[in-house]
Order: sequence, then C-alpha cells, then structure tokens
Amino acid sequence: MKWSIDISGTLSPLGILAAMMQKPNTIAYPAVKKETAVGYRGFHTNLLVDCIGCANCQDVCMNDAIDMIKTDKEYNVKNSSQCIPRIDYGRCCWCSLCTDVCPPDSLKLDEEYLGVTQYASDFLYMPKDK
Amino acid sequence: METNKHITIFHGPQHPGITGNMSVELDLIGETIQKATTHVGYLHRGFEKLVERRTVIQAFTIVCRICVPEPDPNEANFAMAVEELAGIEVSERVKYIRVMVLELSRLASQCMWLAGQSGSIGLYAVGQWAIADRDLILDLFEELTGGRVYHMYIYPGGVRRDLPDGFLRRLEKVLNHFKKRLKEYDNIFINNASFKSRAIGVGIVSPEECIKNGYVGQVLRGCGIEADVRKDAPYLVYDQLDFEVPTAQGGDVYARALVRRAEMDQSIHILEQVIDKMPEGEIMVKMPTHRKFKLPKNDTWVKVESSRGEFAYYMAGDGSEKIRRMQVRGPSLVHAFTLLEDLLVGAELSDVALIMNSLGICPPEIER
Amino acid sequence: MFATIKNRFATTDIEVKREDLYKVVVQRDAIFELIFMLREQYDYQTLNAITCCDWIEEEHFAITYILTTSDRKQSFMVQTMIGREDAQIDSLTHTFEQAEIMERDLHEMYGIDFPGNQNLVELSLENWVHTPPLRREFDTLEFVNNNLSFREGRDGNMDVKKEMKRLRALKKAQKAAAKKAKEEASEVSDGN
Amino acid sequence: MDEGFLKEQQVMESDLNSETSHKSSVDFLMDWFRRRSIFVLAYGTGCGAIEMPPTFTSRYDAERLGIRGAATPRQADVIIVSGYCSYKTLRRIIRTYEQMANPKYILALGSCTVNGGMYWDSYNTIKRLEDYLPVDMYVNGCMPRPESILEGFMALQKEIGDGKISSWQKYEDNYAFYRKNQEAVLGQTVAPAYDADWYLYDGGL
Repeated sequence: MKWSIDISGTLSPLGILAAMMQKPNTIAYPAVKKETAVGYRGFHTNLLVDCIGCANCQDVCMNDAIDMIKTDKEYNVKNSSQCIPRIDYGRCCWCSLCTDVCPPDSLKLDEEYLGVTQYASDFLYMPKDK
Repeated sequence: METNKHITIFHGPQHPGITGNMSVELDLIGETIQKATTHVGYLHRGFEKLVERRTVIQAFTIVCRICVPEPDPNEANFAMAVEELAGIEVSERVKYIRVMVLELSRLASQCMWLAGQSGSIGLYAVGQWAIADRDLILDLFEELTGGRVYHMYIYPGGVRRDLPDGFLRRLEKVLNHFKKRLKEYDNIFINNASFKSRAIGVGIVSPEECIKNGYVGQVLRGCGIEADVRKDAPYLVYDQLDFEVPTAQGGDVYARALVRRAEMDQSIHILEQVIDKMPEGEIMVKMPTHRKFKLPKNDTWVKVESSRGEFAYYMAGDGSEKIRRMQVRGPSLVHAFTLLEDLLVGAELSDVALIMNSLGICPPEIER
Repeated sequence: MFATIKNRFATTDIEVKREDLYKVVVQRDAIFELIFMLREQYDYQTLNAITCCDWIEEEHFAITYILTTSDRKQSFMVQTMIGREDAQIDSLTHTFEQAEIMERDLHEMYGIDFPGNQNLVELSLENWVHTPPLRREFDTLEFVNNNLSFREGRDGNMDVKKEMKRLRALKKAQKAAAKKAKEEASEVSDGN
Repeated sequence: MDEGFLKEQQVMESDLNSETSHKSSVDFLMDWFRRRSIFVLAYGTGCGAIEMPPTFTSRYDAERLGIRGAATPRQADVIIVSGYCSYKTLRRIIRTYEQMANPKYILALGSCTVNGGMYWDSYNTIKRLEDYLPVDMYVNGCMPRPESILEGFMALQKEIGDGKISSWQKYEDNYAFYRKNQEAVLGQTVAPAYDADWYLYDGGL
C-alpha cells in the first residue's frame, strides 16, 4: 500500500462533528412509544357477533396455526359449527391471509404486537373480541 | 502441506465481520490467505421443498423470507412468474406501485450495505446513521404494507393494499431527507481517506472473468460494464422511466462502493418519477380462491435486478394448484463460491470482511 | 438460429416464451453439443443456472441449462430429460467454472451424479443420510413427524365440517322430536 | 374463557404466590450490576438478525439500557437465537453457548423457536428450542419489532435483577436430558460433551 497525503479526504470526514449540534433521532423506547402505523399487522382480533365459524382461515393457513375450538361465549346465531379460531403464536407468521379470506370480515389484525414471556407454553392466543 | 507454517481459521459463522450466518475457512501463512473455502447451509430451510407442499397463494407468504435484508425482489419475481404462467395481466398502477416498492427496498438494502461496509473498516458512525436512515424507509413500508421487514405485499395479480392517503407526500419528504444525507455520506465515508486507502486496489475482478463466470450486479458494473436487468430486459415499467446505469472503472472494492453510492442517487431519481407518474387504476385483478387457482404445465425463467444484481427464479407448474418446482438463483450463489474463494487468495486477513461486504453476499439466498 | 438448431439436432420443440427467452428440448446426448454451439456461434457466453425438476410420474428429471448472451439481452433454456434411477449427466465444470457450485447443489438435493465434477461434497446439509430432500418421494412432513416433535397443548381442535353436520343433524332431530311431541300432545288433546 | 395469551394469567398468579427469596446484600449488588451491563453476542442465527441493527444503533439505541454487542462468546452474557434454527446452526449455537461464561442467558425471538413457526414442516430446522438449550425469554413476532426486542431485554433485566434466573444452572443439572435431545437430531457428533474433562479430551493439553 502506497501512502500519500489526501488532505480533503482527511478533513472532510470531520464534518461528522456537526452532528453533535443536531437533535438525536433516538426513540427512547420505554419512555417514548412510537405509534404503529394504521393497518399494522399485529395480534389477531375476532368479532364474535360476526364470526360464522366457517374455518376458511384454518383452511388457508399454511402454517397449521389455527385451531377451531368450541366456545362458551356468546356467538353469532349464524355460527353453524359453534366454533371460533384460536391461534398458535408458535406458528403464526402474520401474513394476514386468514383475514383476507374471512367472509364476514370478523377476523382482523390489530396494532397490538407486544408479547414477551418466560414460558414457551404461553403460545396459544385467543383473539380478542373487538 | 508444510507443518508449523500454516494456520487454519474459521471466519464465521459467529463473527462480527461476516455478512450473515455463513463461514469462510481460511488457510493462512502469517496474515496472508493461501486458500479459502466457503461453507454455507447454516440457514438452509428447504424453501424449494416447502413451496411444493403449499398451494400457490400459500407459497406467496413464504418466498419473501428467502432473502432477509431485501425481501421484495423475491415477491416481485414470484408474482411475475406466477402471472406469466397463469396468463394474468396486471394494471399500470400495480406496475408503478411495484416499481416503487422495489426501489424503496433497494435503497434500504444499500443503506444496510453502507453500514456493513463502513463497519468492516471501523467507521461505526456511518453505520449508526445509515441504519437509522434505513428505518425511515421501513416506517414507510410499515404504513404501506403493515410490516417492517417482511412485507408480503406484492401478490400474484396485484398488490394487497392501496396507497394510504398522503403516502406519496411522505415518501417525497423521506427522499428529500435522503438527498441531504447522501452528501454527508460522501464526505464522511466515500471520500474518506482511510476508506480509500483500504479499498482501492483490493479485491480486483477482471471484466472477462465477469462475463465468463456469470457475475452480476455491482461486480460487473464496477468493471465498467453497463449491465442491469432493468435496462437489458426491462420488466414492469422500467422502460418508461428515465435512469442511468452507473459504472466505475477498476473492479476493486472502491469501484463497487462508488457504483452502489451512485445507484442510491438513481433510485431516488426513479422514485421521484414514480411519484409524478403514479396512475389511477385497479390494484388487484380478481383472483380465484387458493384451492381453485391452478398453474398450467409449463415452465419459465424470470429475473429482476435486486440491490446485489440479477435475481432470478425458475418456476414450473404441472396443472395442479401447487407449484411443481421453484428454483431460486440469487446473485450471491456464484459470488460466494467462485468469486469469493478466488478473491481471497493472496488477500490479508483484515480484508476478508471488506471484500465480503463489497460483494454483498447474502447467505439465506444461497442455500434457501 | 432456430433453423440451424432444428436441422442439426432434429428437434421441432423450440418455444419462444418471451421476446428475450427461448426454450428448446433436446436429446440427452446432444445437449452439450448444443450448448457449445450456442456459446461459440451465438454468443451465449454465460451459464446462469442449472435447474432440475422432478417429474416422478414420467420417471425422469428435467435438467435445464440457462444460458445468457454476453450483452445479457437474450436467455436460452436448454432442456433435456434424464432417467430418475442412477441419474447421471456429464459435468460442465471444464467450460463454466460456476457450474461446479450449481452441480454440487443439485447433487445434494436430487442425488444426481455429475462425472467430471471433483467437488461434489455436501453444501447445505450436514451428515444427511436420508433420501435427497428435493426428490418427490421424500415427504418432509413425515420426516418431521418421525424425527421431531411439536408442542403439546393444542387440543380441542374440531373438524368444522363434521361439527356442522353433527349440529345440523342434532337440530333436525330436535326439531323432529319437538314436532313429534307436539303431534303427540295434540293427539292426546284430540283423544280427550 | 380468557382472551389473549391463554396462560398468562396463571403465570402471574403463581408469581404472586411464590415466596420471596432472601438475598444477601452482595447478591443484591451482583444482580444489580449484571442487569445493567448485558453484553449480547454478535451472532445472527436467523432472520431476526435483521432487526438487531436497528435495535443496537441510534434509532432505538439499546445501549441506553446497558445492552451492547460483544464480539466473542467469552465476553458475552446473552446469546440471541433469532428465529429458526437449522441443524447445522444448532450445533454451532450449542458450541457457542457452552463456551460462554456463567452467568449466561438465551433470548429467543419469533415464532420459530416456540413451535416451529412457518418452517414447521421443514426437514432441516428444529421445532422447539427449549428441548436443546434452556431459554430464558421468548419474544413474540415474525419478525419481532425493535420495541419487542427491547421489551424482551427489559423483562430479562428485571428477572436478572430479582435474581430469579439461573438457566445455566438448569442446563448443567439436566445436562443428560439436553444432551439426549441434541444427539437425537445431530447424531453422536456433538462432541465434546459439556462435562468433558478438557485436560483429558482429545489427547490432553
């Protein structure tokens, strides 16, 4: 390697010091929470007054993540199987194909996304009713 | 081999200077590399088997995982291949939106490269800035597609969501920010004397070798060859957009850096045209349900220009609702083996990370 | 170009897929001659990829060599069929250096042998002793079920179609029973 | 029936019922130090590695919380298993984990570490990470956002500060169980064993 003096190449990087005057762009997470965008693909919600228990979501899910289970809550009268989906969050990839095929549009993805746990057995998720 | 002279070390998979989960086995005398062998497979998931088990629509969600830093060329390739086999024609608006997504993802991927390349010579401040700027693009993606990294947006037959209100204005704002920022990157990184002294004359590739061995992307353009799938075999609406294919002379790490830097300018230029020209129209053709959508018995080969070069898919259908065969030919496959093993011989140990980053090797697309 | 290929290789199977993509299917013993001819006379300088597709019903693998011109404007898919048992085709490493890694990949995934390639060692897999994974007879889900286990606790899954049927039958039965009870009640009241 | 994660409630209740351990002031101090200096091994094992740069650089700046990168396993406290884990990587992760000095923790990202994720039918990835290594914290998502990763780190810090986590101890105590599972997928070649006598292994030093 040949060594030669490169004055502009040595001095111009010092322009980085100007950044000290700028406002930091850090989002100080626990104190400042950035809003997720509208339509963010977070956890599932399922409006039970609309859900008809058709299992289209189970059929389209390539990850085998959706179980149709019996519910003890009040369900739609048109729900001919009396089953509602329960999602396995050890499988889900949040592709939202299940919400695309939902005929009454009851299954949706919400903005909520935070799930931290110490136990892997907490992996089953019952969509919130909203 | 002479004893007490050679030393064999593994550069990776656990190494801060590696471009992903892969490793290079180096045979050294002192600090000089005598022989390099690439090992991959740490990220092998068997995508090509998995898509054979799924219907076309189900397979669409899995393909974007093939290349992690830049998922969109995969989605675009998949959608284009399926559309070609099934004979679906998409609207002009869809094409423009796809171009926008592809260029945004190229810009984001170049930011990632900027961070890796500067990190490999110890200029960490550039990395901090570039990753933060990349996040601005990811915010746009989050708004547009609902996901930060895996967008699952370019669907066979269209795109999944329409542009939100005022999206193009916000895109313009980010682009203006980038234009200002790129000048600063020039000052602190591209023209930096320490980068120049490390990069010039390192990892030289000759143009003849490039053509013969099928190298793509910045390796070709760094040798002064104007090669770009967007110009050579235009897909989507790239033939209606005005842009240049930047080249540089020398074929070394610095030439490839200059090419990548100039490509960022071109991406911004293209995006500005897309903002002006965005037509109205349908965003999705009517698609049958996933059990009814069938591909005819036929095969095809489609390619797009990713941020690292030509990214191609071979796809064959067999008349059923499942894909018979999908083979991914990413740019890194030949780069990581034929080229990298060649370039590293005779190089210094400290240049390994530099050379790997300048080739932009992305292991998940090598082993799928 | 097409006329020359048709005459020399006795094939009519030339397809124009797109304006920049042609495809031809030739006999196995003629494929390298064709590749060399394309390379020498028609400027198809680059080997882009070697792909393989398993047609298990027809008992053969379709091997496709994808060649590109040096100005990268035209691609040519040259396809040939080889038998699935003891699959074997000569290596192209002597002409194209990059063929080594592509053949290594196919060797691992399909078990195709490439005589002439010195470096057919494992690429992505490690200590793999089963059927090569991309062959159609290899069932990945069966492999997973035999070797690995999923998490327990996902019980309670109902077969929705069956459940709907059962509930419909139940409802019907209930209705019928109610009707019957009603009829009986009315009969009783009539009798009175 | 509850909404949300089905077992969360149960875990919180059991937390309330457990008796608080009595720590000496030295232990208290050690835990306090540990939770404020978490060195994360720079090993991107899967797709989750793509969200680690934003977490550790200026946008989300994990160094505010005392979390930063470490280059070698000897200096690291936490290894992040970011998503799916192929057999070939699992072997390296086990090797790396065993080289790390106590106390050490594992943070698992994404669906794939819990129940196979979207690669549930893949022939080359493991499905449940906890069979092979003791996991301290799972973060949900595919991919988890940087906020989620930070939240996972903060939960880990809280547990460390309370002195509750001793997963490396669990690994040593139940080594036979883990070793059996590791050998079941990787064959007999996981050598050397964690409890191997290094002075005698491979011809001795």
